[in-house]
This record gives sequence, structure tokens and C-alpha cells, in this order.
Amino acid sequence: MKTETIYQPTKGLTERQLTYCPGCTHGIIHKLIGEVLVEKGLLDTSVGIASVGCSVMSYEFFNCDTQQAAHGRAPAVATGIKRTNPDATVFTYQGDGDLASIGLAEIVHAAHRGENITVIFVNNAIYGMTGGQMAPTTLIGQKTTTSPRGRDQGDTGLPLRMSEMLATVPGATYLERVSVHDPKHIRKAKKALEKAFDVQTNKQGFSMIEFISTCPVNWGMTPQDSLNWAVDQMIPYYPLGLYKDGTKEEN
Amino acid sequence: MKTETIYQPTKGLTERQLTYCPGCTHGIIHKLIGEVLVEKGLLDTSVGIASVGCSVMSYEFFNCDTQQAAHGRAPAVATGIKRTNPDATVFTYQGDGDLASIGLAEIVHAAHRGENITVIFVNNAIYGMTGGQMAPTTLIGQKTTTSPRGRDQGDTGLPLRMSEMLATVPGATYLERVSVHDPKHIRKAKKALEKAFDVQTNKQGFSMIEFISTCPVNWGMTPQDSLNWAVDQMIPYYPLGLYKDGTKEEN
Amino acid sequence: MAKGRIIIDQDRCKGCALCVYQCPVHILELDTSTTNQKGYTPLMVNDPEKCIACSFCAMICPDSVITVERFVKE
Amino acid sequence: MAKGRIIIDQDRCKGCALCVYQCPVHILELDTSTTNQKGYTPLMVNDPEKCIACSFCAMICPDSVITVERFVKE
Amino acid sequence: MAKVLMKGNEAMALAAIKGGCDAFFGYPITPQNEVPEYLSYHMKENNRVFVQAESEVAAINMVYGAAGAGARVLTSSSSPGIALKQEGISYMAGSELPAVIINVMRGGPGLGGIQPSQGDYNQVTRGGGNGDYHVLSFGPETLQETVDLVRHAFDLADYYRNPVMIAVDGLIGQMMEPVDLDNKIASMDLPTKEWASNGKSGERGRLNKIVSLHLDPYDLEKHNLKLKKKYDEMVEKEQRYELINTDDADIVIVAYGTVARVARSTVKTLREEGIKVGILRPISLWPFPEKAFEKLPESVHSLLTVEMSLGQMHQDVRIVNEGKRNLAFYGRAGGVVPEADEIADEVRKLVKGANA
Amino acid sequence: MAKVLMKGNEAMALAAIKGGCDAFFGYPITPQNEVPEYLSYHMKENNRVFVQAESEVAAINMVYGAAGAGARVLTSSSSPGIALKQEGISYMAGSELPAVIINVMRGGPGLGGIQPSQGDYNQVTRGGGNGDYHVLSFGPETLQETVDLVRHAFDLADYYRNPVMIAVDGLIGQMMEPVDLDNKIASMDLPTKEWASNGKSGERGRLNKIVSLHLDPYDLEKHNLKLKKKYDEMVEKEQRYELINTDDADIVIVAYGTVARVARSTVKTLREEGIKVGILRPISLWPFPEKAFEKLPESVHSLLTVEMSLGQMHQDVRIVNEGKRNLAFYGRAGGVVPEADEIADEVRKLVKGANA
Amino acid sequence: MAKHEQVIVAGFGGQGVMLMGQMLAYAATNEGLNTVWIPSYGPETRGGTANCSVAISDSMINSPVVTKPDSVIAMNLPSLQKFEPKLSKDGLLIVNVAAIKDYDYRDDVRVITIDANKEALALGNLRVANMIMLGAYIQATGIFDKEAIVAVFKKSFTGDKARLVDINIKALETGMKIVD
Amino acid sequence: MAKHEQVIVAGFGGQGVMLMGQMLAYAATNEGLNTVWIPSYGPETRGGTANCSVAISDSMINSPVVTKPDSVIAMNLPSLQKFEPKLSKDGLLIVNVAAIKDYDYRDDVRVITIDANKEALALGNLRVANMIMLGAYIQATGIFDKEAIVAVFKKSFTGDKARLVDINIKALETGMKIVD
Ligand SMILES: Cc1ncc(C[n+]2csc(CCOP(=O)(O)OP(=O)(O)O)c2C)c(N)n1
Ligand SMILES: Cc1ncc(C[n+]2csc(CCOP(=O)(O)OP(=O)(O)O)c2C)c(N)n1
Ligand code: SF4
Ligand code: SF4
Ligand code: SF4
Ligand code: SF4
Ligand code: SF4
Ligand code: SF4
Ligand SMILES: [Mg+2]
Ligand SMILES: [Mg+2]
Repeated sequence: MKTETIYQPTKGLTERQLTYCPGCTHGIIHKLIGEVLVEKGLLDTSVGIASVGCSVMSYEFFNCDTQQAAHGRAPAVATGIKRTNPDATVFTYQGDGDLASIGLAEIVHAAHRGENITVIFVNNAIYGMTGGQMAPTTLIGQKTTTSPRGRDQGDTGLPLRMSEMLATVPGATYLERVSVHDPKHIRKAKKALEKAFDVQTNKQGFSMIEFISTCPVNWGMTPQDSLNWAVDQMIPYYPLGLYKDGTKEEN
Repeated sequence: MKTETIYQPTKGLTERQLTYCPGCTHGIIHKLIGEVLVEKGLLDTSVGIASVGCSVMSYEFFNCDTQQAAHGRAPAVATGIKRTNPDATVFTYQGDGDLASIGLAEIVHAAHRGENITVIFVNNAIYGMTGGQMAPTTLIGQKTTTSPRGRDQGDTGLPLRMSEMLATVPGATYLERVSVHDPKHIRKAKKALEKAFDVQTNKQGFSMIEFISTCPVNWGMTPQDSLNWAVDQMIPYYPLGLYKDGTKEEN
Repeated sequence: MAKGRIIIDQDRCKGCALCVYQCPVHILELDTSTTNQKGYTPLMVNDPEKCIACSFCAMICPDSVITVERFVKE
Repeated sequence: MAKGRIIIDQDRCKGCALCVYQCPVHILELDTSTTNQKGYTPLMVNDPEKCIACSFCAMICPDSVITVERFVKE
Repeated sequence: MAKVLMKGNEAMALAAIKGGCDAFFGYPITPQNEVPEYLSYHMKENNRVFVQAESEVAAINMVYGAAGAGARVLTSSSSPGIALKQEGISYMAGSELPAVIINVMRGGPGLGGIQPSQGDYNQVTRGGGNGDYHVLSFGPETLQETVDLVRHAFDLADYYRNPVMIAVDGLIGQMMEPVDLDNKIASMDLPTKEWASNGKSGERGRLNKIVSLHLDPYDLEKHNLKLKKKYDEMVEKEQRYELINTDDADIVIVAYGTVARVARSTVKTLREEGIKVGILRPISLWPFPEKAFEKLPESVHSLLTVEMSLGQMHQDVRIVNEGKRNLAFYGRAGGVVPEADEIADEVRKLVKGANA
Repeated sequence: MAKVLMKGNEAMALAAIKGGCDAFFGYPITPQNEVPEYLSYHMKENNRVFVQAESEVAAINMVYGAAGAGARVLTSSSSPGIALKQEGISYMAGSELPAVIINVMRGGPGLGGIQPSQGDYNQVTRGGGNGDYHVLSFGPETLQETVDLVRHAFDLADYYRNPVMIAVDGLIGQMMEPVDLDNKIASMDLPTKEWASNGKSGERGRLNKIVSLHLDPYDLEKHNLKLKKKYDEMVEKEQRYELINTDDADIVIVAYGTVARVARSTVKTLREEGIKVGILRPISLWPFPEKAFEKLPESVHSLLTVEMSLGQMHQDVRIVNEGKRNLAFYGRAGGVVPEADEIADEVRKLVKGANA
Repeated sequence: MAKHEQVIVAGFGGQGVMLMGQMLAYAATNEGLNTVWIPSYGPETRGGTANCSVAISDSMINSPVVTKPDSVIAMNLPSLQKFEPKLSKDGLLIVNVAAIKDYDYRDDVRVITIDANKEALALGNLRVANMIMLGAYIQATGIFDKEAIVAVFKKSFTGDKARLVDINIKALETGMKIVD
Repeated sequence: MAKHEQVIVAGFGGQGVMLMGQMLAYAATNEGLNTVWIPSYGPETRGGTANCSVAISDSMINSPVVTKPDSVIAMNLPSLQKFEPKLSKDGLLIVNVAAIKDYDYRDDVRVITIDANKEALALGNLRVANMIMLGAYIQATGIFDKEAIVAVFKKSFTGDKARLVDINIKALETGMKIVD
């Protein structure tokens, strides 16, 4: 029988096997980026910025030019690249520790300047790479290696919601929070990602897609349980949806 | 005729003559802080944190214990003090360059942790001390030494509104923006300041009062024209008012 | 009859089982009888005839293990 | 008749004139005939009889130059 | 107390608690994560403060505030994280604030790697913050020496009102070894912190200020000279070192930390071969133990510096040596730990007549 | 071209433009503010990039990105600001990225003051970032030399794929002096940046990666050795210095930057008194011009290091000296510039028999 | 009898090789011996190989780094390939042959092969394969007696994990018996 | 004629002392002389005293720092008190006595006193007091002729500020005449 390939590994990623743990959603997000870059014809003109976190090696995975940034500074690195190469498609790939903790000033100011870049923000409510410490996004009660009795509001406050916060920054053009816990949501996430890159292509300014992601290893759950936990625990606190779309305001 | 003193220099400030330029509203804000600390009986148990900016020497002016923090890091310094001395009243005094530019991560994270401190944020839309460079709060079209042709949105984005942004941070309890351009507003500002310190006394978390302030020297205006410019130009973009009051939510 | 089939690049598989849970017709399983190069128990298809070529398994697979082909009537 | 009076600590004054604009009865002015220790033309009161002891001048003065006293009827 | 088997990082964390540490502020980074992890649990147990800061920059400035308010404070990080702390450390030195800083060194530069290294010797001993200042710093060899120094460091920091750094290679942080956390160590008689700016001005009847700003250059110079006096005192009093088998040595290996330990094996092997080799082991990195070199016998004709770096401490050896002895260097970089045999080969090259 | 009178900071900024600087990223700090101020106007005029970053940390990482994408990049700061850039500089060295960094030094430590200083010598020459790396750095004397070096620095940075630092005391930044911005300087033949990661992988047919991570220690060591080769080349080729009146000297002053200039007056005075004194003026700070010392005549019995610091470069003098000559040090700190007469007094103390 | 032992334990991450080494180090500490345990992870952060070394001695331990081990416990093929060559002459090599078919072992060392996975599954828990290997090791070297290790189990597995003590003891015994 | 001149100009911030020094440095540059202008602000950032030094020479300028000036232009009392002692013997001291009553001047230097404020107000603009002092200075030293300074004015005051050229020239002339 004749066959037609309807799904295959994207050319947007290299052949290198991913270094993520089994079932970690970093991999799904990588694939989406690769697919969108290929489908939009942007791969050859893109520069991806790997941040410090489990995705530090993503410079080996994206099938385009890459730079590896210091922890938290990917938006600054992106600024340097984009300003000197306005025609390149520049995107950062950042974890929640990277973006919401040490790199908070850099992300807010990239948005503030209306930097014409795309940010992929992978929120897994934990520091994956360093072994599961508390992140600003860790949920109340969540046990991590530095909140061994569960995150306590009195001591460490309530989790930061980055999309909501950035929505108040005038320079931010497009902000959406998505999830990849099932095919339906993966499709939606891809749509959002497409839009984010379109914003950049159209020189409409700063775009960020926040992905609800998992960390089976440091959450201490199976991959599927992790997806369920993301749905049951994370999404209620981090509602999915569009947080800002300033593309209409622009001309 | 017998007299009664109804207004006099506050004991909340030392005798040292302020180093601010003629007509700079930093001085008015200093007085208000001094008055509130005296009236609330907090002076003897306070630690004020001077940041880097024109107010760097404020450690000489507040009549209480003080620490001088590195540029932007006053909220971190305050955290160190407050956590080890929970009974002290701890406040920072920060300019817009200090708080909204280099110190952005520190202010957001102090709010995020719900740090039980009071922040005095002096927004004069410019870097005063270093000679009038552009701040994140500089208005569109405003000329500064690093936006010599006037701040341009395309290049540097739209001004950051810190109170609005911090209002999205769950840990922030009390946020208000005030002005000191006339006696009526000075009175209102004082009320807000009182409330902010009450929040701290009641261990209700993070409080910040944003003051619309002037910089006659670097704006290149007379002091009175500066007040007028603050009213006509700044306040429309930075509306006065309460941005968050979480004191009711707490018990 | 099968609408299509999946091709598994076994040595890339990390045995995370995410695909297993997504398959609407429940034909996927980990092969616990073996381990691949990396030491994981890889994916296998139980009842290929049932595949409806929905691509769900492939979409969720983080490691690009699965290729999906649809049978085309000639 | 004056309701009160202001006391000016001339050497602290920086001649910024903010008080001048705030005085509702317009009795404040800078003394351009002189300069103080710091080289500024300091504040002076033109018509003390008109002072209503509203404290506006003192409140706006950034440099704590002004003390305000109200006359109390005995 | 009996020795307990502990991981280096955890032992350092516990040692800090035993050293009277009131507060910890830090940010995760490999290979020192067990320090904050351990403390996140045990500081609260002891009613002390643990805060995971948003960054290393914030962490060191929290340390500044807490130290300025009179607390005994610890922070811990690894190489790139220490780089980010340099401004804050300079501020602390300038404001004369005590604190203990642990640096569990990994390979660099940049993100580098996470394997053990001594590539931060310059970073540790020459600051990197601005201005004329020094950080009292130690590079211990065994876990026991490390924990003893961590405990003692709190006293030293308070005594000098200056940051004290414990710089260990990642191996010391990651390995497990039996240690006695209650080992008898010197304890110092310290005055109460009358200078602390902690909101007790009422009680105290005087305002306290923590400041590093001195706008008048003559004031600042006076301040610099005051600091220098402290540094001179450290140079006088805090040089620490161990001389191992040097009494009759012809050749002396200069090495600290894990490298010194490896070199002990080298010495054992070579002594069996009849080669008279010893070790000069700096324990204090700044001040560099210049005095140790004065104690070497005349018989020593060559010094071989061995580092897990491409030659940083070696510059200090050059300084002390003043051209007196033949100098050689051997280093491994990037996280590679030199093996005893490699070092032995280098020593053999220095044996007189070896090359003849 | 005729000389124009310019303020040091502005002249450096213009020199950068003339040096082909494509982009500037920086954050205001006294006493270097005229650099960004000048460029905020003139870079746009020249269709180049000017961004005021939110902090020094962001600035150096913008520099990283732009340099990694192949641009000629400048950043500028002063002492505490440079401290904040140390991590980024270490990353750039690790990733082999070229850029020019201006440090207009002020008094420290901490916030210190805003008066001219050379208290950052350690910061400049010993890094402060993590790991085994070096920054090629220069400490020019006059404004002309400064602008010539700024222009040349862009070539050097590209040639070595390494950051280059121009470290001037605040006086050079703040003073005005006539300069020729088109002075003939050596220009280097540079290959195109095939390695730049700039989104032209399609055109190029190959992916470019900018990375400082090498998780395998043996890989990282290999990388370290590769870097070292470059540093060795710099040591070989980039030692720069001036010998002034040293041919017949008994005593030589070692000084750089403004201090060297002041010392010229000292030499004039003392030569009139018959004291044979000269100057060894390092221009490159790293590599320290060890070769210059080899060129000193036998007659030189003493070296007097003079710094606007309490003795940082002096450690390098100790290294080179190898105990050969009598060493002395004189330093002013905190922003005080030593006067010619003070230096003269110090020299007089070294005249043989002076103390006898 | 003077004790000097340097052993490397190696396998996939997740096979419990770190724990095996730690058990030895704890036992050594309890007996008042000097010991150093050093972990080592491969360049890949996850899913790669992991190993640790343990040095045990009744005198001071100089170089803590084990470069020429007296014993190697290899839990998989890559580990075997990596560490067999480093083993000192006449050393001890214990191999989990669960996934290893043919292998040409050095003939100047003592080789013990065990299908520890099979044995562990027989005990009802694949995860105790490591303790089977450990049992084999202490039996083959005589470095510690069973009780020394059991004492460590009891100290290490507390709270929730206390229930693991028994099966681990069984695994240990199984390993010891295989060598016996 | 060999030119060597070191002058310090000092006063309150806002009195235009920096500009005075710069005018001299520009004039020197135009004539192909070597020159160094160095600003100095007091420890107080604002409202304090400010001064600058200018060194001018037809040979290379070594130490750019002026410690023993040939001339001092003092615009107020604090400046006079600070810099008079540093003036070299037989040096030139030009003082704006607008706010200075009695003062006991050194007798080993040449002293020129001018009420520059009064003169400036007479010209209709207090802010040109500085250029009156400058006029006095060039006249007293002969270091530059009027045209040299006027040329600088014309180059410096452009655009909006071009209208300032005339009054500054008048001020310059006024100063020159006073010394004349
Ligand atoms: C300056 C600096 N500080 C700390 C680290 C250590 N570090 C590496 S990754 C990381 C956190 C990563 O967490 P996140 O960004 O959430 O990414 P994830 O691993 O969860 O995907 C930290 C703290 C570092 N490399 N550099
Ligand atoms: C790390 C560091 N970067 C830069 C500076 C220089 N600096 C001093 S104050 C200041 C800006 C002050 O502006 P703002 O906070 O708005 O206070 P203002 O003076 O306007 O009151 C800057 C950039 C510094 N001291 N330290
Ligand atoms: S540690 Fe967590 S985030 Fe990192 S790769 Fe593993 S599962 Fe994913
Ligand atoms: S520079 Fe501006 S903000 Fe600073 S004191 Fe002067 S007027 Fe006030
Ligand atoms: S394509 Fe659909 S039906 Fe076929 S195996 Fe995958 S998930 Fe199951
Ligand atoms: S999702 Fe992919 S990696 Fe996971 S089990 Fe299925 S095929 Fe294997
Ligand atoms: S108190 Fe009121 S009326 Fe009196 S001078 Fe002041 S402002 Fe004028
Ligand atoms: S407001 Fe104060 S400083 Fe300003 S003029 Fe009036 S009294 Fe003087
Ligand atoms: Mg994360
Ligand atoms: Mg400001």
C-alpha cells in the first residue's frame, strides 16, 4: 500500500538526541519550535539563544545558529544580536529559574524596550538542571530541595506569574500561556508560537510564549503523572490563554 | 503675643543640610518620611537604606540607623536586615534608575517574597545623580543626555510603570502613587506613607509608595516649572492613586 | 483495517510512556522484555491493525521517536 | 492682622522659590539684593502682617528652612 | 564527638551552623547545591534565617544587609556565581562587613563545566571587585580542615570585619569523608558589634551607618589606609600553611586543596625511589604564606607549583621566590584532577642531572 | 587632521566610532558618562547601534550577543560597573568573543568615590570572573595614546577573539586635551568572521554556535589549552611599554597612566638636581611588559613603583624583578593623584647613600 | 591486618551505584577507618553513566582520587569497558552480566560475573540488583562482614524506607552466597 | 617666546568657571599649543564649589595636574581661600570681589580685584561675570589676544546660543579694559 508521511521528526532540530530526562516536556517544546521555524521558512535566518538550565545544551538541538547565554541573560544576548542583525529571527529559550528569578530584570527590560525578539518561556515550577530547587514559580506546598517542607507563603511569598506581570509592560506586544499536555493543547501551543514569530517578522515587537512544562525527575513523578499534575495543579494557578495582543494597536 | 509652633523641621531628619539642588522634591519626600517615623514612634527602631542616586547621601539625613546599598540592591539589603531583625522598621529610598532599571529584579523579588519592608520610590523620570541620562521612566519625547533627540518609542519602548507592574505581583500588599507638587498632595502623600509603615508594623508584607518627583537641574527648568511639568506631563502617564491594598485580604 | 502505521526509532526512545497514554486506540506499550542502547525499555506496537494514524503518539513524544504514515488508497 | 509668622533659617535656603509660589497671600519673595553663605538669594517676607499661618510655604520647602508659628490669643 | 560520614557540601553547611551562622542567603549552582539544600532544612530547625535569593547579586547584597545589621552570615556559590558577587564583596570590604563566602570551584571560564577546578585562584585572591581591598581566603585540603576553617571563618570575619572566603575545588564539595564537626578549634574573643546598623539607635543612643562612600578623596584615602592596616595585620597573622617532608628536601611541590592531597601520594612514591621531595601546602591563599618559603631549607633547589589551573597561584610563587630557586609549573585544567603519577613525572624532571 | 580639543571620554567615544565600532551597550556611571552620552547622539548619526542597557550585567551580555553575531562592540563603565561585568567578561573569554571595554577607574572599594584612581589594576589584569582567562588590557598615559589604543583595540579584539580593556584613571576621562583622531596607527589584516552566529546559516551552509560550555573535563581542558595558546601569543606580541630616560638611570620609576605623566615632571626636576632617574612606563597592563625590565641597564639599582592605589601593579614588578633590584613602592589612594614633588621625595630616599 | 582498598562502582544512572559506594563508606566510618567517597557523573547530566569511587584505609588517605582501583564493580557494558583497563593487576572485577553477552575479560584479574537483574527479579525487586553486587563484593574481598553492612542499612533506611531493610539484606545475602 | 602657563579658575557651581577654563584651552589648541583642562568638583555633588585647571605650553605637558599655579582666578571667597596659598610666588591672582569685603591678600603676588558681578549687571547679564574675569586675565598675562578668545566664542556659541557672542565679547572687553 502506498503511504504518506504525516508526522516525522522536524528538520528544525538536529539529529542529536535530546539530553532531557524521559518524558520531559522540554522535548515537545523543542519540536514545536523546530516545526514552526521550518514551516515559516525562518530556520536559515534564525539565531536561537540557549539559556542556563536543563535546556543549556539546546544549542546542539536547534538546527540554526545558536548562542549560549549566561544564566538569566538570554534577553540581553538576544538584544545584542537583534540590534546588530535586525533581519535575523532571534529567539530565546529560557526556564523559569532563568527567566523569572535571576533574569527577571533582563526579561522585563527586553519587553520594556519593545525588543523585537521572541521568548520561549518554559515554566516547570522548579530548577530542573541543578537538582530541583525552588523556583519563583514553585507552587505553594510544593516540595523541592530548598523548600523541603513544601513552599511556604509566609516565608517565600506566592508564586510569580510572569505572563500577567509582563502584560503590564507597555513594550510587550504578544503574550500567551500554553500547555503541551495533550495533542489538542500541543496544536494550540503551536498556533501561539506561530503568531509569536509572526509578530517578530512583522517587526511588531516583543513576543513571549509561556509553556507550562514538567519535570518528572525533580517532581518525583512518572512522566504521565507529571502531565496530570501540570493540568491539575499548575494550570489553575497559571491559567492558559492570551495575556496580551498588541498587534492590533500597531499599524 | 503668645505663639504656638505649628510647623517646624522634623526631628526625623538630622541637622545636616541636604545636598539636593534647589527646589528638588527629594527634600520634601525626606521630610515626610522623617515626620511619619517620628509621629509613629518608629525612628529609634528604624533602618533606612540609601540607594545610589542623588539620594545616596540620605544616610546622613535620616535620623535613624542607615545602610548605603549598592546601585539597585536596596531591596536585597533590606531583606538581609529585616530577616535578621524582624522587629526593626526597614525602609528603602530608591530612585527610578535604581529601582526600575538596574534594581528591577530585586524590587520585584522583594515584593514576590512578600518581604515585610517599606519602599520609597522616587520617580523623577531621569537619572539625576549621573547627570541626566534616560531612565526607564523617562517620558516619550523627553530629552536627556542619552536620549538627546528625545526619547523615542521605536528605539527604547514606552516608559515603565512600576506601581502598575508590581500590582500584579501577589506578594505586594500595599502600593500607592503620590505627588508632592502642592500642599494638598503633600498631605495625601503623607497619609499614604503612614499607611505603608502601618502595613509593615502590622507584618502585612511589602509596601511601596511611588512619589512623582522632579529634577529641575537635569530637566533644565526652574523648580516651579518642574512641579508644573510633573503635573502636566508625568501624572497623566503615571496616574496618582492606590494600586493595591491587600491589607483587607490579610487577617 | 489500519489507516496507517507508526515507525519507531527504538534507540531514541526513553521509555517515558507518554505516547502510550495518548493513543486513542490503546495499541502502544513499552517492551519490558528488552532495553535499548541507552538502557530504556522502548516503545512497541501491540495491535498495528488498529492504528488510525492520528499522530497523537508522535506529537507528544518528546524525543522524536515516532514517524507516522497514512495509508493512501491507490 | 497676621494669624502667625514664619521664621526663616536663611542659611539653609537655596532660593528655589517653591514657597513663593505656594503662599496664598503672596507675601514671599527672594531677596535678590544678597546671597547667603551658599551663594543663594534667600527667602524674605514682604508683608508679614498678611500671613495666615497656613504652613504651605513650610510644607513645600524641601530644605526645612521655614518654621511656622501661629499667634495664640491669650 | 565521633566522626560522621558527610558529603563535603553538607558538612560545610553544618559547620556553618556550628560556627554560629545566623543567616544564609544564596542561589543554587552546581557543584555546591547541597549547601543551600541542607540549610533550607536545618536553619529553620535552628530558628535561623534561610533565604534563597533571586540571584547571586541579590544574595550578596542580602548578606551585606544582614552583616551590616550585626548577623553572622554565610553565602555559598561556585565560580560564575562568585563572579556576580564581586561588586557586593567589594562593597562589604569597603563597608567593613564580616561574612563567610564559600566558593566550590568548577571549571571555567564562562559556563565552563561542573567538574572540580582551582581556576578561580585569581578571582579569590585578587578580587575582581573594584578598588584596594582583600578577602581573607583559605584553600583547605581535607574535609576536616574545611569544616574547621568554615567554623573558624565566622570568628575571623567578625574580628577583621572583612569577608572571608573558603575556596574549595568541587571535589571537596562533592566527596564524602568522615569528619568531626566538633573538633576543637581556636575560638576568638570578640567584642559585641557596637557598629551594627540594626534599628536599635534608640537603645544605643547613637546612629550607626554602614557606608562605603567617601566623596572626598582625602577621606577615602584615609579609609583605604585604615583598611590596609587590617590587611597588613592579616598578612602578619593569618598566613597558614603546612610543610610536609621538606626538612631534607631537594625539591618542593607547592600545592593546595585536593592537589596537595594528591601530591602526598606522589611524595610517598618518590621518597621510596629515593627522591627527596616535600610539599609546601598553602592553607591561606590570601595572604599567601610567604613565610612558609622562608622556612624551606637551603637544600631545596627547585619548586614545582601544581594546580588545577594553568598557573595562577604560580604567580604568587614567582613573587615570593625572588629568583632564588628554580621554578617549574604543572597544571591540569577544565576539571581534570592531576594524578599522583603525573606529578611524579614532573618532579623527576627537576631532579638534578636528570636532563643531563 | 588637525588636533581637536576634546574631553577624554568624548574622544574615546569618537575613537570607537573611528575604530569601526558597530554597536555600543552600556549603563551610566561617573566618571565615564560622556562616553554613552556622546554615542547616544553620534552612533545613530552613523547608523550604528546605541543601547542604554538596564544594568552593567545586561550591557555586557548584550555585548556578548552582538559580538557573537559578528559586530564590533564597545562597552564602557567605571570600577563597580566593571565588577558587575566580570561574569560576562569571563563568558566572552570562554566563548572567544571580541569586544572593547573601557574602564574609567575611580576610587574604591565599594561605592568609594568618583575621583581618579588606579585601584582596579587587579580587577583589570586578574579578571575576577571565573576560570583561566585573560583580558588584553592597556593603561595609556595621554589622551592621544588613549584614542589611538581605543581604535586599535577593535582590531586586536578581533584578531585574538578576546575582550580588550582600556583602563584609564578618571582624570583621563574627564580632562580635555587636543587630540588627532586620525592619527596613523597600525591596522591589522583580519579574516572575516566565519564563526559569527548571526542567522546566516542558510547562506553559510553551516551552523555557528557561540558557547563556553564543555561538560567533559578533557574537552574543557583542551579548550583551556587553546585559549592559553592565544594568551601566550599575547605575552609574546602585545607587551607594550615606554622607557623614558632609562639609558643611564640609577633609579627607575615604574608607573602607568596619569601617574607616569606626573612622574615625567619628577624626572625633569630630579635630573636637574643630578639624580639619574628614568621611567619604565607599562602601556599594556596584561600582558605585563616583562620585556621592558630586561632592557633596563645594569646601572639601575632600584625600582620605585608609583600607583594611584596601595600597591597592585607592584606585585607584577615583584614578579619580574626576581629579587634582582631594590624595590620600593609609593601609592596614593582613594582618588588622590600623587604630585611630582611627592614622587621626587620618594626617589630621593632611594639615592644610594641617601640614608647613610 | 592493614586495610587499603580502592574500589570503583559504575553503571547507568538509576542503578544505585552511588548508594553502593556510600554503603561501603558508611561501613568504613563505623569501623573507624578512613574513607573517601567520590561521585562522578558523565558529561550528559541525565540518563548517562555514573560512577563513584571509594577509598578505604586504616591510615591517612592521601590522594582521594582512585586511578588504579583494587576492585571494580561494573553494572553495565559501558562501565565495564571504561574501568576494566584501569583495574590493577590481580584486582577484582565484579560484573553484572544482565545485558552483557560475550566479553573478553582480562586474564590477569579475578572476574566474578553475576546476572544481578535476574537475581533481583527473583527477589521481587529489580532495584536491589546493586545490593546483590555489594554482597558479592564484600564476600569476595572480605573487607566487611555482613553485619557491618546490615548496620548501615538500618541506619540509612529509616521512616518510610525502613521496609526496604529486609529485602536489601536478602539481596546482600544472595550476592554473598553467589561468591561463596 | 616660550609659553608655559598653569592657571586655576574657581568659584561656585553655576558661575561658569568650567567654561572659562575651556575657552583658554580652546584658544591654546587653536594656536597649536599643548594644553590640558582638568575639571574638579567638590565632594558635594551640587551647589558646592567647582574649579578647573588649565595647563598651556608650547612643549609637551608632563604632569597635567596643576599644583602650583602661575595664576588663580577666584570667583568667590571659598575659592580665594583655597587657592591663594597654592599660587606660586610672583603669580597672578584675579579676584571677583562681588561678595568679598575685606581680605588680607598675600603680598608676594600680583592681585587684581574686580567686582565682576556689578560690571556684568551693568552689561545686563550677571552670567557674563566670568568673561569679564577672563578678559582681565588675558590682558594681565598677555597669553592670548582678544581675537583668539573671540574666535573661540564664535565657535562655541552656535545655533540658539549665537546671540550670546556679542555680550560675551563686550564682557571680555570690559575685563580687558579694567586691567589695562
Ligand atoms: C550565574 C549562575 N548562577 C547559577 C547557575 C546554576 N544554575 C544552572 S541552571 C539553574 C536553574 C535552572 O532552572 P530553570 O531555569 O527553571 O531551568 P530548568 O532546568 O528547570 O529547565 C541554575 C540556578 C549558573 N549556571 N550560573
Ligand atoms: C553599579 C553601578 N552602576 C552605575 C552607577 C552610577 N549611578 C549612580 S546614580 C545612578 C542613577 C541614579 O538615578 P535614579 O536612581 O533615578 O536617582 P536620582 O539621582 O534620579 O534621584 C547611576 C546610574 C553606580 N554607582 N553603580
Ligand atoms: S531535570 Fe526536569 S526539566 Fe530537566 S530534563 Fe529532567 S525532567 Fe526535564
Ligand atoms: S540632580 Fe535632579 S534629582 Fe538630583 S538633586 Fe539635583 S534636581 Fe534633585
Ligand atoms: S498514530 Fe494514533 S492510533 Fe496510531 S499508534 Fe499513534 S496514537 Fe495510536
Ligand atoms: S513518547 Fe517517545 S520516548 Fe516516550 S515512550 Fe513513547 S516513543 Fe518512547
Ligand atoms: S504660612 Fe502661609 S501665608 Fe504665611 S508665609 Fe507661609 S504660605 Fe504665606
Ligand atoms: S522653598 Fe525653602 S529653599 Fe526654596 S526658596 Fe523657599 S525657603 Fe528657600
Ligand atoms: Mg525550571
Ligand atoms: Mg531618578
